[in-house]
This record gives sequence, C-alpha cells and structure tokens, in this order.
Amino acid sequence: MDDELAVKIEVPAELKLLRPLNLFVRGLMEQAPALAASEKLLDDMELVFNEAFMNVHDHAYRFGAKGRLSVEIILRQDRLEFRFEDEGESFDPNLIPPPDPDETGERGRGVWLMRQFMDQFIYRSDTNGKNLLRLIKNLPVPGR
Amino acid sequence: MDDELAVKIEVPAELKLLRPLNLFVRGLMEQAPALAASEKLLDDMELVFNEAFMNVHDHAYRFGAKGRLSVEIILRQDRLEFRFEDEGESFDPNLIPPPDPDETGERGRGVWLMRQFMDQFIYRSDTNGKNLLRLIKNLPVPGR
Amino acid sequence: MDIEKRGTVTIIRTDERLDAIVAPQFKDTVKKMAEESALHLVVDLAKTRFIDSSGCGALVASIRALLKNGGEMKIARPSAQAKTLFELTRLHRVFEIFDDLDQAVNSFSS
Amino acid sequence: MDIEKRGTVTIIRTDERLDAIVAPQFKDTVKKMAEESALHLVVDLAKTRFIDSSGCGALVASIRALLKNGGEMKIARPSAQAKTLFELTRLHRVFEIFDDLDQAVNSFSS
Ligand SMILES: Nc1ncnc2c1ncn2[C@@H]1O[C@H](COP(=O)(O)OP(=O)(O)O)[C@@H](O)[C@H]1O
Ligand SMILES: Nc1ncnc2c1ncn2[C@@H]1O[C@H](COP(=O)(O)OP(=O)(O)O)[C@@H](O)[C@H]1O
Repeated sequence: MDDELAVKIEVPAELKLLRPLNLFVRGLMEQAPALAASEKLLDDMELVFNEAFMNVHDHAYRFGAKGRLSVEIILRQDRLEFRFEDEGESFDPNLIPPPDPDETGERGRGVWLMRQFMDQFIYRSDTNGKNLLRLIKNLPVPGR
Repeated sequence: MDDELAVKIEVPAELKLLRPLNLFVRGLMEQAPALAASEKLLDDMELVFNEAFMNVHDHAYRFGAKGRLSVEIILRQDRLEFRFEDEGESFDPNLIPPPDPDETGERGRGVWLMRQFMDQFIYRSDTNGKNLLRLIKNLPVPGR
Repeated sequence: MDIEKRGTVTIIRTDERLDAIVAPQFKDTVKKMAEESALHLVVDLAKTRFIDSSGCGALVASIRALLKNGGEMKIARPSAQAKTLFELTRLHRVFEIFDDLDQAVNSFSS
Repeated sequence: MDIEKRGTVTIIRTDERLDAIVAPQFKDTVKKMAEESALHLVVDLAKTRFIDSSGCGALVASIRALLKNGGEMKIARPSAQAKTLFELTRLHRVFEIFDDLDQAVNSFSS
C-alpha cells in the first residue's frame, strides 16, 4: 500500500452497528502490511475503535435517540488514523482522570485505554455543535 | 427493527475494499430479523452486493485509477436497498443480454444474477457524471 | 454464552466477543446466580477472542456480586488480547487467572 | 488454496471465498498445471462458503484449459450457495458435481 487509503462511513450511533463496523475495520486493517504482520496491533486497534464508538453511543448521545456518527479511517503505510465525528454532547478529555488502580469500578477505562494504545488523541468541539475525535497510531514501517 | 436503518460508505473502488465491505454488509444484514432468519437470503444478498461492487470496479472505473464509490444500505423491516453511486463510465443495462445458456464464457453473469435475486434493479446515469444503481429486495415480514 | 455445572463449581463460557452487546446479559446472569447461593464460578474465556472495557466492567461487577454473597470467581484461559487488557487495567490483581480450565476448577478453597 | 496429489488425481482445495480477489490466481494455477500434463483435477469446494461470478468464471476457464489439453475436471462438495449459483447460471450442466470427495476422485475414466 503506497498511497493513502481513506474511507468514510456515516451511520446512526446505534449498538447494532458496533459489530458490523468492527468487522469492516478489522478487515480493512488486515490489508495494511504493517498491521497484518501483528495480531497484537490489530487487536489493540480494534479495541480502540470499539471504545471510541461506544463512547459516542454512551456519552455523546446519552440522551434519547442515537444521532449520526461519521467515522473516517485513513490508512497510510506509516500511519493509521480514526476520526469520529458526532453531533452530541461534548466533553473535555483533559478533565478525565486516569483510572484509580485500586478502584474496581465498572467504568472509566475507555479514554485511558485509547490513550495508552494510540500515539495521538486529539479532541475538538466546534461551535457548530460537531465534536471530532482523532486517534492516530504510527505504524512500524518494515525495512526502515 | 421498527425504523429504517440507513448507512452510507464512501470508499475508493479498490479491490482491497471488497472483503471488508462484504463483512460489514453481512454483519449489518444479520441484525435484521427477516434476513437473519434465512442463510440463503443472506448469501443471495451478499452475492448481489459483491457483484455490484465488482462491476463498479471492473467497468465504471475500467480505465486507470479507481475512483470514488458511495454505497448506501437502507434496511427496513420489509425492504433492503443497496445504492451504488459512481462517477465513472456509464452503461445501459437494458442492452445487456442474458447469458447464453449454452455459452461457457468467463464473464457476463453479474447483471443477470443481480436481476434474478432482486425485486428491482434501477440504474440512472445523470448529466453531472454520476451513475446510481439501486438494488431493492422485498423482505418477508414474519407473521404477516 | 453457556453454563456448565462441574461438582460444586459452575463454569460460564463466554462467546467470541465479550463486548457491550453481551456484557449486560453476562452481568445479569452472574448476579442472579450469585444471589441464589454462595457460588464457585469459573469464567472460561477460551472462546473469547475479543474483550473490551465493558466486558472488563461486567467481570468486575460479577466478582463484586459474588464476593458480596460469599462466592468466589476465577478466570480461565484468557486470550493474549484479554491478558494484555487485564494487565493494563490492573485487573490481573483483582482476578485470579488460570491458563488451564481444570486448574481453575480445582482451585477453590473448599 | 492448497493442492494434494492422490494417485493420478490432483485435488485443489479452495479457501473460504472464491471471489475476484483469488479467482485470477486460481485460474492461473490450474492453467499452468493443465498445460504440463493431461490432468485429472478435482476442485474441492468444501471450505468455500462463498463463490461469486468471477469464481464461476475461473472454474469455467479452468475446465476449458483442462479439456483443451486432454484433462478432466470434477467439482466436489459445493456449499448450498455454490449449488444455487451453478444451477442459476446453468453451470451444473457443464461441471460434473459430487457431494462426496472420494466419489469425485474415483470418478475419472481411466
Ligand atoms: N465521545 C464522548 N462524548 C462525550 N463524553 C465522553 C465521550 N467519551 C468519553 N466521555 C466522557 O468521559 C468519561 C470517561 O469515559 P471512558 O474513560 O471511556 O469511560 P466510560 O465510558 O466507561 O465512562 C465518560 O464517562 C464521559 O463522561
Ligand atoms: N457499474 C457498471 N458501470 C459500467 N458498466 C457496467 C457496470 N456494470 C455492468 N456494466 C457493463 O455490463 C456488462 C455486463 O456486466 P456483468 O453482467 O456484470 O458481467 P461481467 O462483469 O462479467 O462483464 C459489462 O461487461 C459492462 O460492459
């Protein structure tokens, strides 16, 4: 894969989209040599994608009907990026504390996990009501 | 599934998208009771989706680089619709002859197969260079 | 998800994915069983290729419900993905984890 | 895709999908073998859940290459999906199809 591969998916942020999207993303990532070479990397990226989707579902659209979600996947030889754009509630990721290692709570691990696995976690809430989360992973380039 | 579920995917019409898209569509269709109830119906619709994608790849973008393809999947309790929109070469499906039953050619079965499996095959080529293929299947509604 | 009784031990086998689709059902099933009796439970993850933070949450909720009712919970045969996740989230200190199902079944203190 | 020799018969086993991704490779492999010797070939579809029109095209191209070079081709263990497709496209009249692999292997006229 020399060039950039960019795909965009617009879906309602409904639970029934979670698994079909995960299948698509996993299948797409398997096309990239750097990802296909590492089952662990594929697993990690699938988890991150899953957590980001669930956060839009659970939090951005926590009230009432599930709104629209636009997901972009941008795959280059040396970089994978997920972009999640929603029109729901926004938040400030810098105010989210890391999980307390001695707490056995049921929740509060998603944002922290995404940060662990990705090289960049960039969240921006626009005045037009759109929230964009960019998740970027640098990929190992073989033979460099 | 009471309401309509509509998803839209924008991809380059490249071969490496074929399987990830098939996985997504299959996974999505499995969420619909009328489809999940019939392995045969799922297989038929997966085939139609696959043939439609390949025709855009092989024919609409037969020259040079593979252009953009927009796929919409609209799922209602009683109806499944695929919409394939490309910006490549157009054609007139009414001029495509059915495959000669005594011919053992390698090609020329896709359009005919799609017509066999779907209730509607609607193709429209716009003056703005966009071609839209709508493939519609009426689904059996349980208990009606 | 399926459930097997082996002597005084209950084994619950999770499916290919332990994610937000199935986590609530898993949690409810274990909670209900936990409230009925002091349960010795093994969660057998052998078939589970993928677990996410809601799956982890369901496991945490389960062990809490069990301990509250005098039960115990062990985890058997996690995938590499599950192990990584338990370690990152430090849940490997909360769960007793076994690579072998029989060892997990025989590990209860009774 | 993998290839096995059983006496004078060659068995080619296709993967989960026989679609446009793998059809060219399948066709080329068979053509090459067909040109080397008069081949008795069984295409074993047991693992193939999905076949599309380019998969059918590759099978047609294969049988033509074999017949041209004095070979023969049989198809074994098609899925329900493959059977439907062969019947719709009338390829069931072109291919000799067996539900049993041994029967396919033993069916050659030599
Ligand atoms: N996409 C989002 N939109 C709005 N709020 C979010 C989003 N993602 C996370 N949050 C907020 O950050 C908190 C922590 O999220 P996370 O670490 O994923 O844990 P959990 O989802 O289990 O609560 C959430 O409880 C929520 O308040
Ligand atoms: N999406 C499309 N855009 C342009 N031309 C098409 C498209 N789909 C089909 N065609 C034309 O119709 C013909 C028949 O298509 P089809 O029945 O699918 O067989 P095959 O793809 O094997 O040639 C093609 O050869 C092509 O000329």
